Amino acid sequence: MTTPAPAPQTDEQILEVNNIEVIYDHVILVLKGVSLSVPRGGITALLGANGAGKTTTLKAISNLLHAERGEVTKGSILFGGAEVQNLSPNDLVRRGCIQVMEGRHCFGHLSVEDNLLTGAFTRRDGQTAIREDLDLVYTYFPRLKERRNSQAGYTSGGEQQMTAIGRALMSRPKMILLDEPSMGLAPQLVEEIFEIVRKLNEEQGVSFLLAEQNTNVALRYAKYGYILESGRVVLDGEAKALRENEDVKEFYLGVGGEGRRSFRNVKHYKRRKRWLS
Amino acid sequence: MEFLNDVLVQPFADMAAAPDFLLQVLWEGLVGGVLYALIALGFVLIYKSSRIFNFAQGIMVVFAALTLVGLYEKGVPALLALPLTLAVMLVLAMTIERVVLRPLVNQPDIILFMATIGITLFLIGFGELIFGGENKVMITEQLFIPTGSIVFEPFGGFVSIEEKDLTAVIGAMVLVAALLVFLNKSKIGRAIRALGDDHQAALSVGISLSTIWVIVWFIAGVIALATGIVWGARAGVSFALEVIAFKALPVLMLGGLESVMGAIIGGLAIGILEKLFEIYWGQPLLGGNTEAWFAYMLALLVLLVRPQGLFGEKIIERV
Amino acid sequence: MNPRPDPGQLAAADDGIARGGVLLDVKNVSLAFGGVKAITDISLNVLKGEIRAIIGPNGAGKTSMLNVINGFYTPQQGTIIFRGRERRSMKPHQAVGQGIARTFQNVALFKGMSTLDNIMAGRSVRMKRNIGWQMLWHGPALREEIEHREKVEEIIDFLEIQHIRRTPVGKLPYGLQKRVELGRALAMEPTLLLLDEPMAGMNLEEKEDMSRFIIDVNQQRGTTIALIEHDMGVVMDLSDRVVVLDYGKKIADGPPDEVKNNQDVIDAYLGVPH
Amino acid sequence: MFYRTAGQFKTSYEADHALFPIRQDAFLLGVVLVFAFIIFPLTASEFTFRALLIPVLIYSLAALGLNILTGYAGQLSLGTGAFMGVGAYACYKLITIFPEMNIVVAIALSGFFSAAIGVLFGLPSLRIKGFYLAIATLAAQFFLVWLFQKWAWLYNYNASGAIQVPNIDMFGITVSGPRATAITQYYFVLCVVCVITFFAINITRGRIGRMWKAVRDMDIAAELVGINLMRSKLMAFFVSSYVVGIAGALFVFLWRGAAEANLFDIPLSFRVLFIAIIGGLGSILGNFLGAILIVALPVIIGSVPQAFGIPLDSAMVEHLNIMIIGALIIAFLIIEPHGLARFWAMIREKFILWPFPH
Amino acid sequence: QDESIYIPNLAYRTGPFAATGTPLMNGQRDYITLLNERDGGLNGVKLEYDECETGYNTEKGVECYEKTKARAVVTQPWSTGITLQVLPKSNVDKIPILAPGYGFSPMADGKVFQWAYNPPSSYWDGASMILKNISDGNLDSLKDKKIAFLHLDHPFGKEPLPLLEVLAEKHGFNLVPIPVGLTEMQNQSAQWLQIRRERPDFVVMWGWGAMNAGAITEAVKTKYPMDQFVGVWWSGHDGDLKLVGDQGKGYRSISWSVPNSEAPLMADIKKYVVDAGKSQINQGEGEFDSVFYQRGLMISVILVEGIKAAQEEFDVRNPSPEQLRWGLENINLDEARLNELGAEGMLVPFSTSCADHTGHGGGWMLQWDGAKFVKASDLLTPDRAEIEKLENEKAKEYAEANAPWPLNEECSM
Ligand SMILES: Nc1ncnc2c1ncn2[C@@H]1O[C@H](COP(=O)(O)OP(=O)(O)OP(=O)(O)O)[C@@H](O)[C@H]1O
Ligand SMILES: Nc1ncnc2c1ncn2[C@@H]1O[C@H](COP(=O)(O)OP(=O)(O)OP(=O)(O)O)[C@@H](O)[C@H]1O
Ligand SMILES: [Mg+2]
Ligand SMILES: [Mg+2]
Repeated sequence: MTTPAPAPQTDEQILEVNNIEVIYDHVILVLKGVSLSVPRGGITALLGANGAGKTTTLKAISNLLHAERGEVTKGSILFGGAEVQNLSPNDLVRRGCIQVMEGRHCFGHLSVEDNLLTGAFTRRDGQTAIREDLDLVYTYFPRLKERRNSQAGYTSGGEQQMTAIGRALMSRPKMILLDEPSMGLAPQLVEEIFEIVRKLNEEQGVSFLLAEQNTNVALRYAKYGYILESGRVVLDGEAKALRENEDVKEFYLGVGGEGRRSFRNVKHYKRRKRWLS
Repeated sequence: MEFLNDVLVQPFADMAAAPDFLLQVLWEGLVGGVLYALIALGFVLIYKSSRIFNFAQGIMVVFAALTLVGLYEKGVPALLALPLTLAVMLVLAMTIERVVLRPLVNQPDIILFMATIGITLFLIGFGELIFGGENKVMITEQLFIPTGSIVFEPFGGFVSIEEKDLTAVIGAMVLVAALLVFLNKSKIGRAIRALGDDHQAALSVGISLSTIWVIVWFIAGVIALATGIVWGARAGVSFALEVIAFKALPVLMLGGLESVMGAIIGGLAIGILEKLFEIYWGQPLLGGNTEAWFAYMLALLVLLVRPQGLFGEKIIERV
Repeated sequence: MNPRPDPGQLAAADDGIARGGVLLDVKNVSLAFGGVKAITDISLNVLKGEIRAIIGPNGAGKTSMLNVINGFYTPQQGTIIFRGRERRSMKPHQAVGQGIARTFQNVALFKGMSTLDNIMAGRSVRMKRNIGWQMLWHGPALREEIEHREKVEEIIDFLEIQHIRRTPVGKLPYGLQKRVELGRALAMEPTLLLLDEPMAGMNLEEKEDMSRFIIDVNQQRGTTIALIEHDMGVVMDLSDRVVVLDYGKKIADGPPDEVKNNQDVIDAYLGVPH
Repeated sequence: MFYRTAGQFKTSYEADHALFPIRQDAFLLGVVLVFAFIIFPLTASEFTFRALLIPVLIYSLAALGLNILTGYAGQLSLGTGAFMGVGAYACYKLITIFPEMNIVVAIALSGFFSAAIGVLFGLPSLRIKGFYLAIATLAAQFFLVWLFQKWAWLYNYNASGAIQVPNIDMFGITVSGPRATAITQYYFVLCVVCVITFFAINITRGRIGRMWKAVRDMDIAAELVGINLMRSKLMAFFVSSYVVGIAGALFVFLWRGAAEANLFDIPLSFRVLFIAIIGGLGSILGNFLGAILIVALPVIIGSVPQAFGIPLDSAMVEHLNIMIIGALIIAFLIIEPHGLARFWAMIREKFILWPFPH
Repeated sequence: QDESIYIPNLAYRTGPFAATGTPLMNGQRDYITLLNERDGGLNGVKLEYDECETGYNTEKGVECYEKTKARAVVTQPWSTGITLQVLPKSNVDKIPILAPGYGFSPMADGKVFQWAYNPPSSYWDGASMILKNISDGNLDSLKDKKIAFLHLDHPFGKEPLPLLEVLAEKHGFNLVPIPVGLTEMQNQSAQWLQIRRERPDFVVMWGWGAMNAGAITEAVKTKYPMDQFVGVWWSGHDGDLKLVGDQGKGYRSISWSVPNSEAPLMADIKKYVVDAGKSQINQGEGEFDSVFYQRGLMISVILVEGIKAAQEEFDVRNPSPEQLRWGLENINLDEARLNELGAEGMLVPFSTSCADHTGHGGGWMLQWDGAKFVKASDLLTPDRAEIEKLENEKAKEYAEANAPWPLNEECSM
């Protein structure tokens, strides 16, 4: 098992996760010691197969596990240098760390615009500032502006995803935990969303922790990446290095020796247990 | 034939024959309706913010009223007892949030519903332990609620309107208007509506469940107190009041579980219609006591046409 | 209560449509929700034995299209001809009776039930021992149960989900849930299988697995498949023909290569050419 | 430990479909049955029969009926009490109109009356869902209780408005009425409950049970996999109300001996609902565990202060009782929202895995 | 073997009927306490009074019955519903049921109901006395008058209906039964609208618990003349009338007991029980002087009188339930005996016999004077002729419906 690289200087890291263990329902051990860190102003990707524990890691960070009868039993989590395991989710949002949950989770009965406004719940800087940010979100996602008065429950999957991201932006976060933003989005939109991520990162210095299945895109935008397999970090490194890694190429990017494999010709490989852990 | 006459003609003939009596019936229905609406309001608020079907609303009414009267009987001046009671309701809201709701976050609706029945039982036991079971007199006069009655004499008969009922009607209107503004215009109002849709998502955007729930349960407590004062002024305060929770349920069905407007309109409609039905059809034809079920049947019929009630949120069904 | 579909009708093949004939013909269908026009006057067909892809930007009306095909939505206009029979509206369970099965964009499994039960539920229509026999269990009901269980086990083997047979599906990771959902649809032995984003949220490996299942179903069982997918690699590799929707309108229809290079499609959907 | 699954392999689907895939479960059931059929009757006092054993069985049956509807088919009902009433009044009418009728037959038939009424009030479930449906079932609750009160024919025009169970013999033994002994009634109830439970287990694990669960978990999806919603919902109402009706008939004929309309009012419905939920929705075993808890608890709590010689007056005891029950309900829901059955399953799981955790 | 006599009481101090139940239970309890404190028990045997809480709930009541019956000498079911449940069992369990002033009126027939007692007056007696009083002794004067019968929709409330129907038929008055459902006790506006519409000449009330208070407040609101409004003895609770105070002036209630705080018995109660801190009464509210508290005392007086009779007849310290049955059939609480007990005028004098389990002592009208109930009539007695016919008829019906039902042929009039 590859141990994660020793974490660099603490004040550089906006988020640090040290060796956490998560148990659901008192019995199901899901994370078996995960450590990772996100530098201030960085974009870090968290990759891994289904069920590897990406979502669990993000929820552990944002303290949303309680509602699912899960708990962090070991390890520590530091955000902006301070321990945050015992904070409530809203304290964390107030400190600037917000999660965009997997699978959209919009407020179905609220209009798209009200959905966005709920994102500003923790803000104290007045109506005009909030209005300005709303307009900003609308410039990022023009489609939302068109549907601003529809009930979110009736909008399409992609529109809901945009709403969820837009809603997070409304809290003016320092750091966004983005869980599978590309799921179910049209290719064009995937690019757009990642472009927005890049823009926010560059223009406003927002840090990102991205959990993604779409390794290809994720590694193009992220600077650093961690690969998670059944609750453990099995590989990490600079995005560029990961892209060059043979295993990553083979199993995550789908490029074998002779370029991209066709989905039509896939054979049934037994490819479990590749990284000896 | 005679049957048709009894059902379709005679009742209306009776109404026309004694218009003053009809007016009185309508007024009684209206007052009853306002009370139902008030209880329903408490339900709606809590349902909206947590999808909890708070069965304990009925007992909260009793509890609030008993606390008020109990404090007064212990020698606390009425005008001090009122804020003290509010404080008690706040403590109650906080306790419920801490002990019951927080550990049950994200559980299925029915579990939370059961939990509120648990709360109901607890409060019944607790309340009787402290206040005893006897019927108490509401401290109407001490709270400066007028107690006289106004008598009109239209159509050669008379219609008598209790001043305290009138106060209740006006008070309820004000309360509702305030609530509507609060829910639709304020940030907390929006958060309350968001919470109802998705607890997790609400948590993730930084809405504090605990705070909102305490606020909501406290408001429900205030509404309960208002209901308790009004209803207690009519019939005294005792644990027999707890059954009024059941009068509010059809109102909710009719008006829609999440709608403040619905609670009001549903309450008034049910109050008036059930009284008319009881007086002009129920008593002469069915042996009376139809109020026990009329509202439910009416609401059921409405639901068959609109499954989410008149003003409820449409159930979103997508795949 | 309507009678159960008769078994002859359920048997997959044998409806006189040859491979390559028109199995499903959607004609001039329009669907609107209040002011939102989800589908505007779209016609498309699905040939027997092919894999047909439906793509388009988010909110284009793809899911709505599937919903129209299997009877969940009733279009305001247009007709649908399936296996030579025309209809505009029917109940979803009747569509199943005619041989249409589907999976869902947001997994719609029966969360409290095990994998096995979920897939068995897919066979409910085909089981017919009444409540009397069920009460006694031993005898005909058990025999029937075992008979169907064998079929279901075949599917479980095929999808390689033996190890989660007894796990409540609510606890499964997303990828496996999608697979179970496919299994449930297969258990219905459909003539036409509708897949709504079967690979969303999967990593490459799982996409490859899923692709293989889809191809196998199509080739070995001869099931016609219509699928919605956003991964262009998958769409291009698997499908025989692709239809592109945009804001409820059809903007292109044809073989993958042709569609891929269509400028409208690039503008509306792909962004950069792939 | 006891729960060793090692060495127990299934060689056919038939074996896999057996009621107890694990041998120890069958053994455990055997033990429980021996207790129920032999040990309890030998040792129990009349008070135990009447205040504990018989009510536990009858309430279990009622909860089983409700559980079919709510736990399996997902349709929340708050009107169980009234449906029990239908069974009871139907049985009363049958017995008084046909005094020669065997009581078993009368009870079995009376279930059909409540089943029919159940289906009637189940019709709205095709359109109405969730809590709206729950409140709608209250319409049945209030209407039926009102009817029991107003329709004098139902109680044979008794002045008191109550029904009174006459002495009824079966094979020369009095099974019902004031002369029946507690032990006969106990055996009678026990047999009925066993038979119905057996049927219920079979129905819920087969095709119909699956359909119900599918409707419960996601009715749209159920419809889209070809399940006829109307059919399965109404069938759930039918079967559930049938069982509840039987429970109602037993309630009055084999236990209470007399009943007035108010007996079938809301508190009864709620008590049955509590049993089903505390026991565990969607579980057969849970009903029994729940009934034991809800029926036995007050009896036990009530006798604790006495046992310790604490001089509390009865009102105080009752107040504390209500408070404790309320608090316990909340506590149980928090500890295990899925009920005692799940609790038991977890313990069992631990035994199976023992001594290796995780 | 017990050195004390175990007297269970199926009491209710909780629930919607607690308001009226509590003072009665307090009274019952305090009389027993008095005997134990002052006299060291009854003929030297301690009395063990034990309450089992029913909340006026029939189911709980039966549970209490089962729980206490092993040691009990008597059953005090305290609700017509519970009485009806335990009545059929009395022949099997052989424990006498004592239901003073409630229960099933035909229980008067001791031949049929060997184990049940409802002295000193039954509901039918009560109904008859009320009619007699409002018609000034001549029921025919009620001809064409309208009498509304406002009652709890419960076995208790329905009890007098058969008699009232017979009398209405016979004397030509117009009976309008108005039921009040358990859920509507506190909000009777529909019932009182009906009363306003029907304009009855009299309203007769069979109410209990929260229903009384509800009715009286509504009556005030509807401006129904209070002096035409009469209730049964359970509808004459001071607490209910205090809600309306002065406005309830003129309301009457028939009663077979009258509070008399001046009586020597009351002085003893005060001295040995209340002031000794052994009572649960709410002194601040004036419960000591209330009708219900003092009636509760009288109920225990009746029971103790029965036990005493049994002790003396069979010469035992601790009579068995069957011996108590004899005792209850041989109560003789005449005026002299009442005086001897220090309870002058607090209870109607009566005596029971094997055939007559009620005694039919009659009653007085109590009237609310704005602050308390005062005696407002001479002793009234029921019209036995009509009642007896009906009693026999209904008792026979009951026995037939519950066949095999043993009759006590030994009794003769
Ligand atoms: N509430 C829960 N209770 C029990 N187990 C859970 C719960 N949530 C997740 N799990 C289990 O934890 C493991 C990790 O799940 P997680 O959702 O974190 O994976 P993921 O990497 O985000 O996968 P995906 O790509 O499918 O989103 C899975 O095996 C899952 O079954
Ligand atoms: N039941 C409904 N009520 C109202 N509007 C609806 C409903 N179903 C779909 N819509 C609207 O119809 C449009 C098409 O939706 P649809 O779900 O078919 O999109 P899609 O092509 O599947 O998109 P995606 O790729 O994001 O899933 C959307 O704008 C959506 O808001
Ligand atoms: Mg995830
Ligand atoms: Mg879609």
